[in-house]
Amino acid sequence: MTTLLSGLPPSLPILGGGIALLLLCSAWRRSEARAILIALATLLLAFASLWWPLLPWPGDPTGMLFVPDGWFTYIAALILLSSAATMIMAWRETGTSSDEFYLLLLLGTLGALVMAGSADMVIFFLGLETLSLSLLGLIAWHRTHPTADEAAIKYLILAGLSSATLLFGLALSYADSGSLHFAAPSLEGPEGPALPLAATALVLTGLFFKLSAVPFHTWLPDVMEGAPIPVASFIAVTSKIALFAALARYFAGADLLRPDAAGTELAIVAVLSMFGGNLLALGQSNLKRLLAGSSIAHVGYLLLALLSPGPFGLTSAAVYLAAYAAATSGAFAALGGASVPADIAGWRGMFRRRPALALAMAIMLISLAGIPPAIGFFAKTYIVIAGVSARRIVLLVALVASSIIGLYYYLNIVRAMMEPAPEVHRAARGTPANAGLIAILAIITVLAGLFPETLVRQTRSLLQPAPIMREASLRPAAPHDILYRE
Amino acid sequence: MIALPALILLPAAGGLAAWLSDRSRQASSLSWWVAITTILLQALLLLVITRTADWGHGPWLAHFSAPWIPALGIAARMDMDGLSLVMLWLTTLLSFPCVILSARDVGERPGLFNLLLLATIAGINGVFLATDLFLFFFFWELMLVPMYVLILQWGHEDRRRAAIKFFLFTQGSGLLMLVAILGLVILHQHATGIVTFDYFALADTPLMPTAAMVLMLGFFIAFAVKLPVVPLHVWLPDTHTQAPTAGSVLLAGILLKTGGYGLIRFVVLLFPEAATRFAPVALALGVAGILYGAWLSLAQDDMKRLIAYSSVSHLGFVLLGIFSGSPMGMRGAVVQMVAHGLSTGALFVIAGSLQDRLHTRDMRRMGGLWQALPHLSSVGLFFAIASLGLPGMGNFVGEFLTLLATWRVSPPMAILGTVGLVLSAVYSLTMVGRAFLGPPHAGQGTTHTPPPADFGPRQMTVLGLTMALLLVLGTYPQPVLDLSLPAPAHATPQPEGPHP
Amino acid sequence: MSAASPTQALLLATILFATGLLGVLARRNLLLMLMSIEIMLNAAALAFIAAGARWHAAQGQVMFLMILSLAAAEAAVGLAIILRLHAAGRPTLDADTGNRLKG
Amino acid sequence: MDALLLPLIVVFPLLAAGILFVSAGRLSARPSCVIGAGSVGLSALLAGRLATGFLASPPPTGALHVTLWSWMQVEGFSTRIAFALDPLSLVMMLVVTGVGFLILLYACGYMHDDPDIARFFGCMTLFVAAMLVLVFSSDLLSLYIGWEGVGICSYLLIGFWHTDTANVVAARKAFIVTRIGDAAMLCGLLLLATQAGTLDIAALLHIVATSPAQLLPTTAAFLLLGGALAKSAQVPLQTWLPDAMAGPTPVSALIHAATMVTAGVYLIARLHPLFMAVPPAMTAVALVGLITLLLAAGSALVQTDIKRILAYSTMSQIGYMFLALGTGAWQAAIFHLVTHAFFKALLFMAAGAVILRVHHRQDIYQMGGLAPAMPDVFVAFLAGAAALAGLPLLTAGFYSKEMILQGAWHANPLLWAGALLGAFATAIYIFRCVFIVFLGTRHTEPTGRTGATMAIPLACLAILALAGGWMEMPDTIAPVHLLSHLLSPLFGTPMAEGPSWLLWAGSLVPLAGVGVAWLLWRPRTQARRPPEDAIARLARTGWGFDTLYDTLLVRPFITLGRLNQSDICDRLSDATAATARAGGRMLSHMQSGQVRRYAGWIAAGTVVALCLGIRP
Repeated sequence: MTTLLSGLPPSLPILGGGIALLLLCSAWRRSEARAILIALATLLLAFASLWWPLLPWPGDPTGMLFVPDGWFTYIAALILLSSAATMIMAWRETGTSSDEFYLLLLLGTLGALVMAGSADMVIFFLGLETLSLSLLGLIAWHRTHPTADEAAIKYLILAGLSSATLLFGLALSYADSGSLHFAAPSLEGPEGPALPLAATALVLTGLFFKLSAVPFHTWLPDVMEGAPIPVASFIAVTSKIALFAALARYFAGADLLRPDAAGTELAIVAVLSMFGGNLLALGQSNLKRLLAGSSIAHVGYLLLALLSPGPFGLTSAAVYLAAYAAATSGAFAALGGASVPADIAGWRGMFRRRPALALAMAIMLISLAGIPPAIGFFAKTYIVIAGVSARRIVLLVALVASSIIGLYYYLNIVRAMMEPAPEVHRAARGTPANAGLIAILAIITVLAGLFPETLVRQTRSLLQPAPIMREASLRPAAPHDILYRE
Repeated sequence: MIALPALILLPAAGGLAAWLSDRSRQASSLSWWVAITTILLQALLLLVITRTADWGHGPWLAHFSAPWIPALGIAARMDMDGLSLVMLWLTTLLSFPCVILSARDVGERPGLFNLLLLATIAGINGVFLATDLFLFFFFWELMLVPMYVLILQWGHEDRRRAAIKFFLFTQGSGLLMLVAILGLVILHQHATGIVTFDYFALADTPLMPTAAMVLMLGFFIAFAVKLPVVPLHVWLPDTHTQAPTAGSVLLAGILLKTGGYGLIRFVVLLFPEAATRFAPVALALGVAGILYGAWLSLAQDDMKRLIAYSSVSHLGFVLLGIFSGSPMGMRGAVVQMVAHGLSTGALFVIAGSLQDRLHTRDMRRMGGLWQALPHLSSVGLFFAIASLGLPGMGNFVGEFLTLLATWRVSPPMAILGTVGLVLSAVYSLTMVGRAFLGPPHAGQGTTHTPPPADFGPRQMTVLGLTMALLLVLGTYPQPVLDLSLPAPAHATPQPEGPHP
Repeated sequence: MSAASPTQALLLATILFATGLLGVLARRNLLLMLMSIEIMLNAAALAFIAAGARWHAAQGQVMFLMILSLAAAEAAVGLAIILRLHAAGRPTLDADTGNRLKG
Repeated sequence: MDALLLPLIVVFPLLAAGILFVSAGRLSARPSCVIGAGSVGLSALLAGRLATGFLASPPPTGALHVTLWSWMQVEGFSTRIAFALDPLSLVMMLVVTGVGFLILLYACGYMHDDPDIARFFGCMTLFVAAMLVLVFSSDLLSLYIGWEGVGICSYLLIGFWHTDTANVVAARKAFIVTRIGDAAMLCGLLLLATQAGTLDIAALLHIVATSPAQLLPTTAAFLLLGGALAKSAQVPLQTWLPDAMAGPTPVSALIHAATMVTAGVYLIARLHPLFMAVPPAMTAVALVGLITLLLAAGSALVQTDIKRILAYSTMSQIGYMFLALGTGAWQAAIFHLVTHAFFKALLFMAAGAVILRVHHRQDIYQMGGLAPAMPDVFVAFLAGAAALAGLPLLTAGFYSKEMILQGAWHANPLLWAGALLGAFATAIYIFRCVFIVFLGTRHTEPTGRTGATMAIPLACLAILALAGGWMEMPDTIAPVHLLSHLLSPLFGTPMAEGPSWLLWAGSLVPLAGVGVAWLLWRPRTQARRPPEDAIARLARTGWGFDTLYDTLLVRPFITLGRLNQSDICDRLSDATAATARAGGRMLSHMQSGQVRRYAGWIAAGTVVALCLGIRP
């Protein structure tokens, strides 16, 4: 039992406790305010606990259920913060007596955390399904919305399909290696490569489905459109971060630079996602669907980082995840705060009607498009460094070409916001909490873009000692040494 | 020298101030005055920098460095050599017509207009100063955003298409350059183990010929889009045509010059061998630009499109000069850039003023404007003549030197280039003839019951000074020629220390 | 009749899985689609059992239990949503009709 | 002192131009005249002062050098704005300032009522300044400033009455055609600069003298010749000159008769060692001259517009100068340049005076019988016509043309014969003009009178057109060789004279021409209409060069440009964008909303992934 629990990060029991408390409170008296307070406090506590490992950790992941390494710490921090953002977005937006909403969110967060930290198939599966099932409830949240149910049933069927595929793959992997360790099976087994290859392919299908990489992405736009805005944000941000973390962990031991089947599939999916996501978004006028396309494309970029192991690979992915999380959450928060139909026509003239909101939205879009001074620019640069360093030429070309497509639709929204307003109707404003969230995210996006040093240093210090990182030690250049040498 | 970042921060801060001063809505022209003051201050600052520069200690005149993202070897490093100084002066000088002539007449939200204008200028200043490749790229991208908004907000009828086209072309090619920059950084890291974006360190990277060629092409394409080089010029006519007057002036006057500047600083100097091998192709592209631009220029009915295509033609000479492989060509290219900035900038002012007055850019609906607008027309005639490269004007010096440098490398190219001079006469005079001379167009006078107002003293002063500058540049270009040779990438500037 | 070898069991699981997948792809009734998914899940569970048998470990059976609970949970939620769909006025359980989210 | 005077001669007209332009129409006619004509008059005075000083005590090096400033100084090339006064530029200076002043004075009267007179004088003075720069420059590149400067002034002045589209088109044509030549000349400059590293004329000529091969002289000479041909309206770049008559008459007199069009002659004379080193170029110059003089004379024979007659005559006369240059008779060319400046300016101004008084009609068949109404103008025109025809002994044209004929005879008797034929035609067409315009029945009643500002220049030039030739006479008549002597430091001693019957031939042929003209166009009751056959029409339109160029070059160029107006490259980028949009639509199509379709995509993706594993 000690081995089982030795890796358990304290944040997980804290979240579990929070969930229990929330259950108790709702049973006693339903109150949205109390629910969100408890949920936020739980998240905060869990966040703080990331830096105090209660139990000593041996440092060797074999045979452990959890790996609370630097990668987990970083991902957990992102997950906790983004789900806190989701909660703030949801405040007063999800109808009355919505404390279950926060409960489900907490549950989903717990699932995401478990997934990100798991070293074992069972644990991973548990986390995945916790997240998946709580998402189901969240997607179908709006009882009156006819599309909510449609989105939920689509998600249910497709998620079930993908879960089954994933499980089958895990089973094959287990059959091949006899270990439930959550990692890509080695191809050098005694049975030949067929079984591990099939296992990897099936597992990847499951993971790609949740990540919504092309061609497993088809559910995402529909679900995002049908789900409430905070939930869409949760799917696009929290869930994807967790999934990407798990994917990275799955391939931690594999050499992705070798041209084998898994690497090829990853590369193909990356290219398809970049183009598919951006092209899909190009044709959309609904902003939620558009952001779905955008998030698909960003998965493609992240896969490029994953496929570029080396001194920059995971660090760049980490920075990119942060940039993506901030900008996407911000965009959804702005979408929620605007109280207009989430299509481009509704946002026309936003700069005249609500300049601050429009400015924030523009910042988020600029960040997503990778234009300075927002953090997205630096993050994309970082990923390109990684790609160049690993000589991923084809992927880089795809990134450049698809980014240009991306620019078009991001800027198209900005343009629509700058056009004269069709008519000035006083729409309801978002909550002050949401406004504060938007402001904070906008400021973070710009400030981090101007001064990314802290972020880089933080990610690097977190990822440096982790076994997941197979980086050559990176010597930071001391400019004053090299600039002035004769 | 702390003044270098100040050159970037000052316009940015001034822009913010102009924007804020517009909020009060007390005096509508307040933000305009703030903008003017900012530009004046910038000119003063540049004067101070020029005065206190480190003359006589090598080619680099001023230096600034501060850590920015040391984790990746990125520093906020700026260095100024003569080339940067010339370009900065050009920027500052052209800011005046932008602000004085066009920003004054902009309709709604002048504060925002001034903010965007000054922000673009700040970005351009940054581009001309940065010697850290990341910082350079940062500014390179940064200057596009306000420009995009300017075109989108104050542009003409087809502005949406033009703005997005502008943005996609420049940004897309910029991404290629980003990949090339990072490729260089990574190769440098492989060679030395050090990650740095420092221009001087990267210049020493040992490169295989193929790698150097590929990286050089990455840079070249980005700058070629900006310059622009045929066939990557297609964004330019649309953008110039649709942009507001100040936008056109900024675009033609300065923004295009960042392409030429980049070609000199980051293509020829960073990859000398690759650039030499590439030179024949570049020369051919330059000549193609000269001829194609001139040819299409003649076919246009839209006055701004005509000027835009003439820009394509003129900047072909810049490409010729840069890739002629001699200092003479480089100097000629710089003079050509300065002269083109002044003359074409002024032509855009004139075309913009005509559009304000006549509500059309179509030369089929102009004609005989000299009678109604003698001042405007005579100024237009002057700049048309300047742009056809009359000796005694700056353009001739640039064209002559670039052609002379080209002749040494390849006489046929130079001969084709001089054919471009003939064609430039054709389209310039055609423009003058169709717009200003001839009998008045039938539609005029009846549809515009009050006759359009001629240029007043404000416009005449600014444009007169521009004329004077062109004449001085044409007859006494030596100061610019002396300054314009870029400092070699290997001559590392002295760190800040004993001499301020 | 000898006991099935793990390989044979895996084969059976694969066939089951394919059947379930075909069911999802071919059936238009939502309920039947859900059932097909249950078949797929059970195929995975069977594969775990087979694998556990191969390695003589109990982990496969642990996983089987997990999958079972998941299948149950999914069926529950799925049925609830289908009920709500019905309540919301969707006339049939045909998955191909009445889709509003597309494009 | 002289070093200061030299630039001052240029500065005065330049300053005047600046003042006139900046005042931008606020000046009335009188101050404009005073500034315009006064500044050139001042220059003429200074020029006279300088000339007397130069003649009295020639500088030891043979030329007075003034370096103003260094223009461009870069690696491997440097050029200066530098002036030099040697005998050749001295002659040119006197012609430009002297004749220029007279013409400007005339213009004060001619343009008096034009509202844009300030602009007119601004352009005129600017032209004089540019022409002086051209003449003074001791560096080919600063010469090129003047070269292009006079071109642009010519453009501005031809299109001076810009409300008429025809004038604007003519101006543009003039500039563009000369620009084609200028481009060739620029290529020549580039070549020389590349080979020599400098464009200083003295340095270049020094290289020509020591190691001519270094300069690739053949190419250089032909390229420079291209510039000279266009500027001087020689075949095949002559088509602009007749159209250039759209400008006001003083402009035609100054630019398109006396000064600018002779710049090509000046250039070749200035660089004569280079041309002498290339015999083919010399032959080309001579042939071009001969062809032009014959073609232009033929055209002049059938023109009906008085100014076009004079324009073709100018082309023809410059053809003579080119013939002289090509035969190495440098002094003859310059001599003819000077006398031509006198008599052609006179002819233009007299024609202008006529035109002014017959209500701006220019068709000679609408005039007629004007001699009694304006005897003074008639006399002036007659003097000019006599000089142009080269009537023996009395006129300047006789002596200069005689010298050219001598040179041609020495080079090749065929050239001489051609030139003589030209002289015959010259006499015919100019006296045809005289007889039709001034004699016979009157078709238009003249009004007004010719004022003093116009009459005085006419008188001065009439005297010069007659007496100006006495500075240089054949030995057979009187051994006067003032001009040859002055120019001999540059060109060496002129060649010996040919047999005396040459002189007789040269004297009698013009007289015969006048006789023929009298026979054909003497005053009758019925004025002869111009011939209307095909050759006449061809000759009237300048032998079809215009049509040829129009169909071969101009139209295809413009048509193709129009076809590509929207830029084929642009369409390519649009196509890319359309492809992206189509891709977007395709992907939207993939989002059909059918959950089974979605599951199918997932399954398909999985199958493909599985197949990827099988591949190796």
